Formats: sequence, structure tokens, C-alpha cells
Amino acid sequence: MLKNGVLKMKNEEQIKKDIETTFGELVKVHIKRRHRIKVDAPKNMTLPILAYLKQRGFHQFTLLTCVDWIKKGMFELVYNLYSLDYNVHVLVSTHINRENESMPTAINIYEMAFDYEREIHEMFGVEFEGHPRLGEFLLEDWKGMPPMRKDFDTRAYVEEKFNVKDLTKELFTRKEQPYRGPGSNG
Amino acid sequence: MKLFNFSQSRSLWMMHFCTGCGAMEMPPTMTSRFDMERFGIIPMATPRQSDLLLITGYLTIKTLKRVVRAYEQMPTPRYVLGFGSCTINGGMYWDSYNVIKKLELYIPVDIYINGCMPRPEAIIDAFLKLREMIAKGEANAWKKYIENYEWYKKNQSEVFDVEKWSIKNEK
Amino acid sequence: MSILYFFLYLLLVTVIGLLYMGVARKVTAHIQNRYGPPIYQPILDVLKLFGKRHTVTHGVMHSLGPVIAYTGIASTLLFLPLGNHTPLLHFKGDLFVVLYLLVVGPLGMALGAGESSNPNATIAMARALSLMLGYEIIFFMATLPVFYHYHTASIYKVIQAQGVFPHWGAIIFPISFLAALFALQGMMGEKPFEIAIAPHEIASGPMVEYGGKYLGLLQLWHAVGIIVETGLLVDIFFGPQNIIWFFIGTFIVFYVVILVNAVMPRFRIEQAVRFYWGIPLLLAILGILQVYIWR
Amino acid sequence: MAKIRDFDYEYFIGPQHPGATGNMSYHVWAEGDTIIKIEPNLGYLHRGFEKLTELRHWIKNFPLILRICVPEPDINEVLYAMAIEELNEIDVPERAQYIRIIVLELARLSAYLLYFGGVAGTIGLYTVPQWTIGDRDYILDLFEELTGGRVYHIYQTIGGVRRDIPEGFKERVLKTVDYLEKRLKDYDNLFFQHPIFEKRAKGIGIVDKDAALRFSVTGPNLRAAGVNYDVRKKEPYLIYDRFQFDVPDMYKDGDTYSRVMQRRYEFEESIKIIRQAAADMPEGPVNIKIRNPFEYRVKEGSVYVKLESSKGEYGFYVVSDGGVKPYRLHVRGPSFSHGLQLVRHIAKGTNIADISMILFSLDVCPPDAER
Repeated sequence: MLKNGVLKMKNEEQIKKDIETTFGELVKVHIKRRHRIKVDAPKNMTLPILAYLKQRGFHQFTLLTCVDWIKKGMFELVYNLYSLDYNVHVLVSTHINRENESMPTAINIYEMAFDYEREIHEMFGVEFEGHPRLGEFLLEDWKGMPPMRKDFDTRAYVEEKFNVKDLTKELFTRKEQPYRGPGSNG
Repeated sequence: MKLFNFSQSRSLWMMHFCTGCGAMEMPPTMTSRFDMERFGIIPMATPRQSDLLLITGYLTIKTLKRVVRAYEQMPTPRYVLGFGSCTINGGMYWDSYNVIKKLELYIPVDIYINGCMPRPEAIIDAFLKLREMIAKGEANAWKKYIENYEWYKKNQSEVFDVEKWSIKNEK
Repeated sequence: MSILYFFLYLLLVTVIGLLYMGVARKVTAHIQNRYGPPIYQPILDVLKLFGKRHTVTHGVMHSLGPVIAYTGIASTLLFLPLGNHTPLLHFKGDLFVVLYLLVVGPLGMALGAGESSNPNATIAMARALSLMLGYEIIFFMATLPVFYHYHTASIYKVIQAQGVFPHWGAIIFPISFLAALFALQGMMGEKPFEIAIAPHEIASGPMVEYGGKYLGLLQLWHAVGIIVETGLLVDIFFGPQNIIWFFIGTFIVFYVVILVNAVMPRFRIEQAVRFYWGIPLLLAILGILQVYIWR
Repeated sequence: MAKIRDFDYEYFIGPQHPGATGNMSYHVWAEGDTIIKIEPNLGYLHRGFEKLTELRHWIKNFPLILRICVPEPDINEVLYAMAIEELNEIDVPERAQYIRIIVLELARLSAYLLYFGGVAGTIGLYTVPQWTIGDRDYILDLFEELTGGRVYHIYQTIGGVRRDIPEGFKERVLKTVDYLEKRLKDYDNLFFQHPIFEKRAKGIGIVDKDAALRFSVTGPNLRAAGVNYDVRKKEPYLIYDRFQFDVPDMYKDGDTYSRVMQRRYEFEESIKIIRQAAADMPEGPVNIKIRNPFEYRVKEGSVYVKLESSKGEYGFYVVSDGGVKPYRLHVRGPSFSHGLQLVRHIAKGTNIADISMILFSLDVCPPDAER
């Protein structure tokens, strides 16, 4: 992937320098490889960085994703922005507490964040302050823990909800009951 | 009666409802290579006009609500074809929190095709089998639904709120 | 006796209309590189639909809609000669009755579809009725020269007047005939004027809430409609001297219609109406001018 | 939903509707024939893929991951393999790269054929889907010969492809491609140059350059809006930088017609790539040996990989904690941006008759948005 060498990464270097000079030392910028920059930012500086990058020509809001670091008790929110001019993805990453912490919404900067934030809210239970409609998105009538959290056990949920206990047991205990070939009842 | 069974078996209108990825093999089955229409099977736009409901693959809970409604809107006799492994036991999605596992628990199924996804040949084979069953008067799963209505409703209520999603509550 | 005769007549037309539908499906399938269903497929479809045990209705008008449509089209058969024999009823000016009765079908559908309160059906009926604005005028204007030429407004008289080959309406008034063909495409609801049914937009339109027996009746309406609409054109422009001539004529006209249907996408409604008020209207006016100059 | 204005109709397109692009629904408020508000409703196909991948070993995810996107499943496999290869810094054998290119481009052709059929079907030209989908089967036959499956292939693996191409396969690919190129003329006559199609598609559902940037439009839809951007050119993944192909830029209006025609010309470019890849393919191994796939570990880190699918930019964000299973996998489907916010914007003020064609022309495929 790095075949073209480091010499051609002028854009990346430039953006890194600009972000660092504008936002100071609290923001850490890594060039991961060509076309990819990762920015680790504290929560209160994330939106200013997004606004700054949009002004710099990062028009495309490619992705907003969330990673559940359950051991650290944190959610990592990753805003993935892209500029057609620089041909660079900037992944702005920030950490918030798993419980009782919300994130200000980014829809005033990027309209496209609207549905991504709805999805993250539904799947992880992250609150986005100021979002007009954080309701049902993909799931309907969902009760209980948001499913994408690491402590949600989908197999236990399935066993309880769908009345298929025999089936899941069969799959879980396959090691003890080796397959004896066609025709056998084992 | 016999004449009706015969004409019913030769003219199956299926509902145009792609519930899952199995719907991907429907276009080849419908179109010039496999040409489903030569058996009198054509897609229809609304449940009122159709006889055959294809559950093409996995059903999420959200789709199941719509499927049950569409199924109840279809005029009897109506037939259900379970399509792919996902309708039999969940298939690839056996541990997914949003996909139902056994279709039989929620609506009666006349015939299943296994495989993920079934080939067009398998689909046509199933259609021919269903046609035979109808002509003999054996495809009576729709009667099961009427007779065991309570049982199906009970199963449905385990995965979603039946009251909220019944047709009666619409306006 | 004549009532029995009429029912036989209706049965014949219905069955042949259904076979025409089967031919249409077969021909379309061949154009699409397919084998297609057997020709008798629509008959099986209708038998099946009438055998359906349980259908839902949305009120009296919803049930009456298909009945009105079917009786409307069936009663046109009273005036429409299949070839050169006397129809059950004929008088001076029965053309106007036929043109009027042709509107009864869509109106019946409109009443029925409106009752279902399904937005798809409502949109579809609005489209169907505004499309009628397009083709009805053209069709009337296109047939006018023929009737003017033969000094009668009775279909039966026109057929008798046309007689043998060179005196056909289509030969004398080719421009009007062309305009009538355009109008026929819309009258039959085939593409590019299929906007009222348009499954991809409004889920088969007016039929959206009809199932079972009602849909079966609508299929019969369509089947008789094929014969009546193509037959009207054949009667006026080809003057068929016997029943075989009549059916060959209708078949050829119908064949042309389905060939066009197979390779055309559908117009949007305002495009369709605008299309009708363009070239076909011009042709119809030219046809009238021709008869004026002829005199 | 609050009443926004006095409207005539409030109705649904989908989930059971021929005009919906797969199993999704749109809630439409219309005044007469004009749409004043549209609200997409997703979730009919949500299977929780991202959760399921976290429960399976890296290698076991291959059969699962490709089921995300049905019309073009291979991109999922390739992307997933690319993500692992990037994290573990694996060099993929040359021959495997060429095979991947051929598979990807064949999948693109098949997706485009489906697309042409879909768009033609929405305006009632039912002969085109019958032809294109029939022709698509020739590509599926090739896939069947190569992998054993018509639609789902499970052909990619970590560091290459599962097995070498069979004997004479290249010739059959070229033969099929020649046939498709010839057929394109027929499609031109029947569909692309059809006056009624032009009349209906021109000026409908315009996504201009500003809107395209604002709504993160990618892929052919972006190129039809006049931005000449292709991931294959700008950030060449695999070995796309070795092939000569153009990115068509004749169409700049961003309307439905441009979007369809853009794909029609890209179809020819894909054929070019396949021909070159088949001609240049070197000999050699097609995969690397992995000792125990169930103990296969991926180095800690996160990566965003993307490629150009037939619908737009398709991306995977993969996080590994150094274990035997993925820690997090987020799929960025192009339909997520095309089918939701963009439709809310461009469908306003269009005719009900056109909405289905606009949706199909954007190539909205709900499974990759819902996963």
C-alpha cells in the first residue's frame, strides 16, 4: 500500500500541520498511510475540528461509527470525512464515557450526520444533544439494551425470544456429538 | 371443484414482495432464461390479487409484521413458499437478534426450498411440486391458519405486539 | 330468443377476447426472448379468479364497480356488428351510443376505485379519466369523416356502405385511420399510454384493492373491451363483410397494438395528453379537412 | 408525524411495492401528483451483521460478510480481505490480484445489467429487464464455473483467492464479454436511445454538483453530476493503477438520464479492464498459506478501506484488538447516503410517476444501508 513512498504525501503533511497549529497540543494527528489521517481529539474539540475541516474543503461525510471499548468503559466515536480535492480521509476520533455521557450533534455542520447519529443512537444508546429526531431507525419496537453494545448477548436473546432452544443447543454442543455420517440419527 | 383446482394450479399469481436476499434469484427465474411465465406464474403488485406468497429468505421482525398483514389480505386459497434455509431454521442468521428463525411458527408454509440461495432450477422445481399438490387438493396450509388462528397469533405475539399491528387498529 | 342469442354472442366475444389476451402474452414473450404461457392461460386465470373463496369488499360501490364496467362494455355489443350481419339493435346514430357506453367502463371503475379509499386507486382513476380527455376526442374526430362520407352515424350502415376492398374507410381516409390508431392505443390502455395501471408507480392502479371474483370480472371487461375497441375500428375503417373478416381484422389491429406495447415505455400523464394534442390531433383535423375538400 | 400542510394524499411506496428498490419503504406526502415530503423508512432487512461478525472468527466471516449486498456480493469479500491484509501487512500474490480484478469487474457488469433492467422496468419497458437479466445469467454461469455458486461465491480468502481459475476460463470470460458488448447495441436501440425514455428521464431528479458534495454522493451518481471522481483512479486499490481505462465524463447534468447513461458507458470501460486483466495475468500462486485459520490473529489497530462498487463508494471500518475475532466492523454502504438524506432532498417537488425511476436510477439497494 505504501508503494508510492512518502514523498507524495504532501497533502497529508499539510493537513496534519494545519490541524496541529490550529488546535494545539490536545489534538493528536497521525498519518496512518497515504490518504488516511487519524485525529484523536478530546470531546469538546471534536465539533470545532469538524467545522474547520468542512471549511477546508472536506465536504463529504463518509461515515460516523462507534466502537464500544467495554474494558475502558468508553465509546469511541469516529467521524470519517473526505475531501475530493485533497483525496484524503480524515478520521476524527473521540472518546466519551459509556454511561451517562452525551455528544453534541454534528448535523449543523454536516447534514449527512442525521441518519448516522440516529443509527448510532439506536445501536449503542449514545445520546446526541440537539438532534431533532433520535427515534426508531432500523429496529422497531425494540426494548432493552441497544444491540450493538458488547455486553448485549445476541445468542441468549435469540434463545429466549424465538423459541428455538433445540436448534441453538444443537449448534453449541456439536463438539460432544460428532457427526456420524448420513443416515445416522446421532 | 376439480376444474378450479386445475386452473388454480396452472395460474399462480405470486406477490411481488422481496422480503430478503433470496429475491435476487427471482429476476432470473422470471426472465428470459428460465421464464416462469410459461407455467402461468406471474408477479402481481398487490396482495389482493395474488395467490402465492414467496418468503424469499430471512425475515426480520419488522418485515414479519408486514408479511402477516399481507398474508391476511390475500384471498383464500393462498399458498406460501418458504425460500432458502433462512425460513427453515434461520440459516446464516441463526444467532441474529432481528431475524425470525422458523417461519412455520408465524404463518403456515406449503412448501420449502432449501439452499442459500436456491437456484432457479430449484425454484421452478418447487413451483411444479406446488402445482401438483394444488391439483390434487393437498396444498391446504391456508386452512391450517384459519383453524389454528389462535396458535399462530400466540406465536406472533411472542415476537411482536399483535394488537398494535393488526389491520383492525388502522384508523 | 334474441336474449339467448345475445348471451351466446357475449360468450363468444368473451372467450375470443381472452384468447387474444393469451396471444398478446405469447407474442410479448417471444419479443422478450421467452417461451411464454399457453394461449389459453387467461381463461385459466379467470376460472381461478372466479373460484376464489374469500374476497374482501370495501362497500357496495366497490363491488358494483366491476359489474358496471362489464355490463357497460357488454351492452356495446348490442350495437356492434361482428361483420355484415344485423346487430341486435341499430338505429341512426348508434355510434354515439357506443362511444358513450365505452366511457361507462372507466366510470364504473372510477366509482369502485374511489370507494376503496386507496390512494393508488384514486391517483390511477384521475390519470385514466384525464387520459380519456386525450384519446376520446381524437377517436371521435377520426371517425367523423367516414360517417360524414356515408351520410350516416350508424355503424351497421357504414359497414354495408363500404362494401368491397377499394371502398374501405382506411383507404379513403388514411390520415384519419392513422389518428384512430393512435387513439386506439390509448383506449386499450396499452403502452405508451399505460399510465393508469403502471404497476411500478401505483401498484396496478384501479385494480389495487380488487381480488378474486371482482378481478375476474375486470379481466372479462378487458377481454370484451379488446374486441369492442379493435372491432369498432375495424367496422368503421375496413367494413368487414363477414365474421371471419371481422376477426382477422381485429386480430391484425390488435397485433399492431401489442407490438407497439412491447417496445414502448410509458408516458407520464401530462406527456401523454400533450402527445395526443399534438400529432394525432393534427392528423384528425387533416382528416376532417380532407373530407371537406373531397366534397 | 406532525401534519406539515394540507395535503391530498399520504401514501407508502413499499415495502410491498414493485416500485420500491428492494425491501424498503418511503412514506410519501403528495399534493395532487406532486410530492411535497418524503420520509424513508429502513430496517426491513436489518440482520445485525456487525454484531454477528464480532462473534465469528476472522476466517468464518467470509461466508457471512458477502451476504450484505446481494446484487454485487464480491465487493464485500474483497473489502474484508483487503482490510485484514492491510492490518497484517500481507502481500497478495500477483495472480490472485488479477483474478480479483476480473471477479470484481464481472460483478460490476452483472450489477449494471440488473440496474438497466430495473430502471427500464420502472417506466414500463419490460422487454429490457427480460433481455438484460437473461444476459446477466451468462456472467453468473462464469461465476458458477469459477466458484461453484451463482450469486454467493465465498471465493476470496485472506491473502488471495481460494483456488485457481479453471482451464479455458479466460477464453470463456472473453467470449462472454464480447457477447455483452455486442448486445449493448441492442440495448442502445431499445432503451438508451429511446425517445420516450429520454423524454421521461431528462431533467428529473437532478443531483447537481453542490447537492452531490453536500450529501456525500459517490460513485456513478457523483460522476453523472459532473465530478470526475473514481476510487479506482484516485486511490487505486488492488492493482487498478496498471490498467488503461477512462472514466466517462460526457454527462454532467446529474439527472436520471445522466445517471443511466454514465453507467452505460462505464459498462464498456469495465469490459476493457477485464480484457486487459485476462491478457496480462501472470502465472503463480493464488493465495498464501495460513497455518490454523481458527487461531488466525489480526494485529491490533483500525483501518478504513474502500473501493468503487457499482453503486458508489463502499467502505469497511475494521477494528481489531489483536484477537481471533474482529472487534468492530462497520460497513459503509453507498445506499446509506443515496437512499436517505439525498432522497429527502431531491424527491421534493417531483411527480409521483417519476419517484420510482429516480430511486432506481440512484441505485438504492437497502441491504447495504441496513446491514
